[in-house]
Amino acid sequence: MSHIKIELRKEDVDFIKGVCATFNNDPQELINVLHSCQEHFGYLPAEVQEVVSDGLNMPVAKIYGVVTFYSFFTMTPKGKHPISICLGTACYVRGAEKVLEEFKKELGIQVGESTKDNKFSLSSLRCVGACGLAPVVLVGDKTYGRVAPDDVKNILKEYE
Amino acid sequence: METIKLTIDNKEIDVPKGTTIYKAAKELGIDIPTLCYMELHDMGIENKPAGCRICVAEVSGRRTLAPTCSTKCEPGMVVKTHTPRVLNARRTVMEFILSDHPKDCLVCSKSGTCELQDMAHRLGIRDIPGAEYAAVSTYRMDTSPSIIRNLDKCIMCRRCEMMCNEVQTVGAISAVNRGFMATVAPAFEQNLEHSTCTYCGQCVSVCPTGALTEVNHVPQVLRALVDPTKTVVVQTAPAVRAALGEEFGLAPGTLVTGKMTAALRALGFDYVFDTDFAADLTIMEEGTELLDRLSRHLKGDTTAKIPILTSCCPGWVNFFEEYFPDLKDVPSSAKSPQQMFGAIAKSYFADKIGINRKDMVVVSIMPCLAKKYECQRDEFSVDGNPDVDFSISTRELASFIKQANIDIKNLHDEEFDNPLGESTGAGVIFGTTGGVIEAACRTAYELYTGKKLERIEFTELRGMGGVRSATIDFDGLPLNIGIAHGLGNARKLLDEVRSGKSQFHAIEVMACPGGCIGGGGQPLHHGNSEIIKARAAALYTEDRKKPLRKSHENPFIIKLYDEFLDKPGSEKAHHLLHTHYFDKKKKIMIKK
Amino acid sequence: MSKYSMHLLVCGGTGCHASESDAIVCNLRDELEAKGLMDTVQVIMTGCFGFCEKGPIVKVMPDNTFYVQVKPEDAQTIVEEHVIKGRKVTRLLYKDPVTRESISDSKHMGFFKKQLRIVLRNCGFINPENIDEYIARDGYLALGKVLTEMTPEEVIKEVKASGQRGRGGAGFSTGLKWELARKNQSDEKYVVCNADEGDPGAFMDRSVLEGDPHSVLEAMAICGYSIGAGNGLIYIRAEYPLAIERLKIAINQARENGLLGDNIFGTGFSFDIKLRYGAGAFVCGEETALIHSMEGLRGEPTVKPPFPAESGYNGKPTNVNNVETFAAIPAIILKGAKWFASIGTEKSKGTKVFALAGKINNVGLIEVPMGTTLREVIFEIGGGIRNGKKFKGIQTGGPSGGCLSEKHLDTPIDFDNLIAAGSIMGSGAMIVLDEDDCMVSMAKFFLEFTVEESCGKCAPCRIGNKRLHELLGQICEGKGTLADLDRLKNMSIVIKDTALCGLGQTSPNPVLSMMDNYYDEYVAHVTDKKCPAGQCKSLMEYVINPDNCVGCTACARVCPVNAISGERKEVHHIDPAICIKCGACMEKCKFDAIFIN
Amino acid sequence: MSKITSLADLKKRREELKSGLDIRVKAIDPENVVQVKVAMATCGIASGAKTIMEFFLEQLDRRNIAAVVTQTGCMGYCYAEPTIEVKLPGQDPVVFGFVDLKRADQIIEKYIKTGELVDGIIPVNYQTIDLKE
Repeated sequence: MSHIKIELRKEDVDFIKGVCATFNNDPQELINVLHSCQEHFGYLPAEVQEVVSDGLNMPVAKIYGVVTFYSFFTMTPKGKHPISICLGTACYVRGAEKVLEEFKKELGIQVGESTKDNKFSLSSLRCVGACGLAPVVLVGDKTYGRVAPDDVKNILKEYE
Repeated sequence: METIKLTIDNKEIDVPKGTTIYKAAKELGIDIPTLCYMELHDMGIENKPAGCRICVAEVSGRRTLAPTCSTKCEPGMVVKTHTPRVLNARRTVMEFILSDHPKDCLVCSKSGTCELQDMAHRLGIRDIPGAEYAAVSTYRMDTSPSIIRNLDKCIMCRRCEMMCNEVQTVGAISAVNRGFMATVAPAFEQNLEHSTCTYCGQCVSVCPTGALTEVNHVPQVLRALVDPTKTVVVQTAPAVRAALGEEFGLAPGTLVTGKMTAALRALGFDYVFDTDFAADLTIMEEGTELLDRLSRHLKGDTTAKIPILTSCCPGWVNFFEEYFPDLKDVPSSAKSPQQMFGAIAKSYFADKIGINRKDMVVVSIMPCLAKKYECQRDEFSVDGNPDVDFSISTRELASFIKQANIDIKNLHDEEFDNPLGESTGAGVIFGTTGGVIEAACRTAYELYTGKKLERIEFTELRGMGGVRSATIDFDGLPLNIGIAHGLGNARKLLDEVRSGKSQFHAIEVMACPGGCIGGGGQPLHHGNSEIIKARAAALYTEDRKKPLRKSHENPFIIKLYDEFLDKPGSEKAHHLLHTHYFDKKKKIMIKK
Repeated sequence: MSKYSMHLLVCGGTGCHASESDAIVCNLRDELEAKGLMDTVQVIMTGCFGFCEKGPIVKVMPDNTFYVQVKPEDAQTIVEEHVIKGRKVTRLLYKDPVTRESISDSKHMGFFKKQLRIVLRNCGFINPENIDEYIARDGYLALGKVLTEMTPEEVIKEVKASGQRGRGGAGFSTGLKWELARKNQSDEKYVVCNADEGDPGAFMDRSVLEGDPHSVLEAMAICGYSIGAGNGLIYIRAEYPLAIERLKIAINQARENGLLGDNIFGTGFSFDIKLRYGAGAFVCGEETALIHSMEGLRGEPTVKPPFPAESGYNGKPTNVNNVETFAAIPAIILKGAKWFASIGTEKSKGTKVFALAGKINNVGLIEVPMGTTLREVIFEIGGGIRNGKKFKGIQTGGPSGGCLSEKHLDTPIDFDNLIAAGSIMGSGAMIVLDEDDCMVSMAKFFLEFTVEESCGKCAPCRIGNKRLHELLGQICEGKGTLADLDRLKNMSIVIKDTALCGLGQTSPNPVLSMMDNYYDEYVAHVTDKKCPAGQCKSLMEYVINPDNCVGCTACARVCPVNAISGERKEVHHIDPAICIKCGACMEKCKFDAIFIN
Repeated sequence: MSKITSLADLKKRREELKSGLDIRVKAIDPENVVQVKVAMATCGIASGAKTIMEFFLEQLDRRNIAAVVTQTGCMGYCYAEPTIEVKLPGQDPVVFGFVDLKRADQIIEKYIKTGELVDGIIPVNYQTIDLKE
């Protein structure tokens, strides 16, 4: 039985309900709804999923099942500057793993984690399609190409 | 009907178009092994995600092996189910599955009834290569009032997910995560207790492994039995007697009422009573409520809620509290037989034998897992002392009997104790879909018309259809009855009630497919719906053998009202035998 | 209308976009504005030119000058020198990696010489955000022809006759697929474009959508007319924001022009297209999984049959083709099946787009006729292996494909030849590997991808691939045995044979093909405990050559775990039991005294 | 923007729009069209090369001649400015000097259309197609 109380600000609830309404409260539009919510909140906490469940009239377990299926969706907030290292094949054979290791070392965090001050978070992704620039690192919207482990410090410096 | 000719293992067969290879093979006596496939034929329930890949076979013209459970027969198909290629594939896949499964079979509660264990044995697996470095997916254990989830043992057959979502429409669990960490869990992988779970236990009843099991209350019962200060009273639900024998190798549908009574006595229970007695009592209260609402309704009283819904089934109660809280004054306010029994045992009967209710322990033997949750509800206790202390399932009882080395098959039949052991045939049929409403009709008819019921059996109310309806002639008043078993079917009727379109005067709902005989606490049916049908037949047989078959004729019921309760629906009856429901729908709170 | 005498095409593909090609456009326009040349010189941002290795690219028309690795600050030079004075900016020209000579006209670059652009006909040529340019290139003419001159059956016949096979992976005949969808009667049918290009190292679909979105829209409408569908859906990765943006613009422009929507060309045929977003699941490239994802569900595949043509989106007949397949359709209709069928090999017609990446000089997007050999692709178009290393293998078809070796270099590329060689066409990713790549580690890398992307529905993929990955890890660490190689093979064969969908059925391909082609390397790992490519850390041993060591102690001081001992001015020694193979000592040593054994 | 309501409509629109892409289309294969290069260095511009270039652009189009008109740097014939180089498909390039509007018209009408040589040809002593190909 449900004992959890979900607490959200009214405008957040209204926003989510509004998103559901734009998609006609149609459960088939779940993924589009989740995209909109993640864009707005930066991540998809349990509370948001509960409201979506209410809006689309579908079990929250199913929503969680979808959120955990797709790697694009996250339930943890990203850092102010999310860092993604492409580990697609082209980047991998051109040394992306070493770049990733360097980021881990410099930031002291693992993939999927954020720094304590929530400034940086680290994730890996598969192919952004800029294979000519391999290895590729994304910080927020900015793309860094042909990154070598030695460049990592300088990249981070830009955000200090 | 169009038929298809094909060859399976060099044997030709004609099957109707649309038949799967798996079923066609079965017709030929070829039992293809499978772990995820499951069908309850008569209830239209089928699980075939084609995920375990154990049932694969070679099919002519196909590059890869085909899952027979979900591959339809085609004309001229040549199927081979046991070539070296198939056997090697099956064994290797089985090794994969076992490599991601705990190896604690010896102490697993499913040991002996585990389909995975059986399959390992059947395929002759003697070794799990690479086990020394193979990662095993592990998850947090979760114990709710009724169900234990140990997902380390989940093999992703998805049967539970199918039961919870498609059959029951409860939606408490879903496949979550991806790849190696995929499993079936409630939202946010919280405890089941925090989900919309109704504890119907249908997930448990289909789980092939030890991933989903009931909470075992036998140790607590044992502790009560050895405590000399406690008087331990046991009640047994109708569906138990029709299924318990299966755990001891008896054919499905073998009635073991007398042997069960003897075994319970041998286990040391002080009084062995029958929930059927409380079922008769339920009919008195619920039937009275029905007639009251009906007559007010017929007089044009719009406050009289019609249809009335039965309320014996705790899974069903949990369901409408969660999904239809707006309709919570529609179901009958009568408690379930388990709780009526507890309330009477700890008042009327405790007084009678002169003990304090605190010194009495009431144990129920139930085909049900939701009963474990029900007896723990706050409203069913007095000063913290529950009316029913422990509810154990048919399976737990069987295990208890085995532990106590009681040879139940060779026990002599014994009778229930009095006064709470006497019941009519009406109480017996409570255990099957349609039974409660048939019992109610037997009594309501006579009370309403004042005439004697000539034809006791309302066969039009029986059967295994998921949603059934019948009109009973109450001496000129056509009474429209609806019946649903399985919560998904119940939802259909409830939606009609909500929208005001329901044509029924009374609706019986049981959460489990087949009713209590198919309950979550029953011996596992392993996808054989014949077993469930045999149990139903057994209950109708017991009913037929009873000298009294209408609840209001039960002499001990009559005596109970005379001595204690006054009359059905009296203030005292209301206090002890009726309840109220709660809105349990999740609320979204606005942060201030 | 002003008459431009010169066009400056700037690549706006994701790769170049990431390298600030939009700033180049701005700067060029500013410069032209300053020089008063806005009326005579037009700056156009196009889709991908394909030559991603040297992006961002600026192409000057009409003299076809091809500038590479242009920076925003180069805009001034281009305008002042080339536009005004007509002098090519030599330093921005492409230099042949072998002859070191500058080449100005892209036609003369090895990269473009062997290419034949059908699918990419408009990529890097037109402004994808302007429907007029597409129309000027005969856009929507095929749709017009189909709607006014052909019956649906005739269209299907034509597509069948062209011999085109689905470019998404399996290579099923496009025309046959359409025919199946047409045959199934239903009140509603759907045309779905699979733009969920999840294959790492593949970006051809994205490039088409970014560079020529209308060709896909037009083809979907043609398909809709043929199978009797009025609704189109494009399932596109959310990771492709630029492609999504351009698609949205294209759909709107097509609607405004009456080329999508009700009563197209006044023929009574109506067709509209909606976008659905993927959310990062490789398995959604499988059509049944894709359909479930579009329905808002977990993208888990289901058993086929029933095929989507029978029961697809919302249970209705659905035709799913990928971007590249669609993009060729207008050309097939306009130029005819015969023309298309004249290109390619006997069973694989037309051209195929490949994303060439890895240890190769010219990373980029190429389109070649089916039947081109791997050698031509790698050494002529691709410009050979980077840094003068030796070619070792080429992984085609992404993680689902196989790795082909030296002996396959002269194999003409087509669907059947690749399968026969133990790989697949897949979506067309080609990753070139050189002598430094360890074939056990590569197999492990691909399996890691599959393990991460497995949906978890069927046991062989969910658990089996995990086991394959673990066992490859054991071998990389020197813990494998010869018997393990047999197990590796058996597990791979069984996974291929039993997995539910295409993802699982192809996931062992890298292992199987690499074991086939580089068996000795696998044996070296398990019997000699050696990694011939020097990639597997556990199998490496750092050793000090006593002849070179002068005892400077630099290595000992830099070693983080104190594994190096030795007196000053005496030969040092590395204790392999302590060494963590970080390589710091080797980097520090000025005397080349440390080497890997 | 008006809707396209018929195939004829689309074809009409295509014809209108086609010229916008002309430069690019011809550039794909300049060997098959007439290539005109106008020397547009300082001295060329000073002696009116810009007018000549615009004339070629406009007139070649008007007279339906598939051609590519580009500018190039100083050809080294400063004495003969404005100079232009014309290359007909499959032929060697020919350089004309002292090109005024009248001579430009002659070049189009005679040399480009019929291949007949006109006055003002400068003997070519170097290749203008720059750099190495």
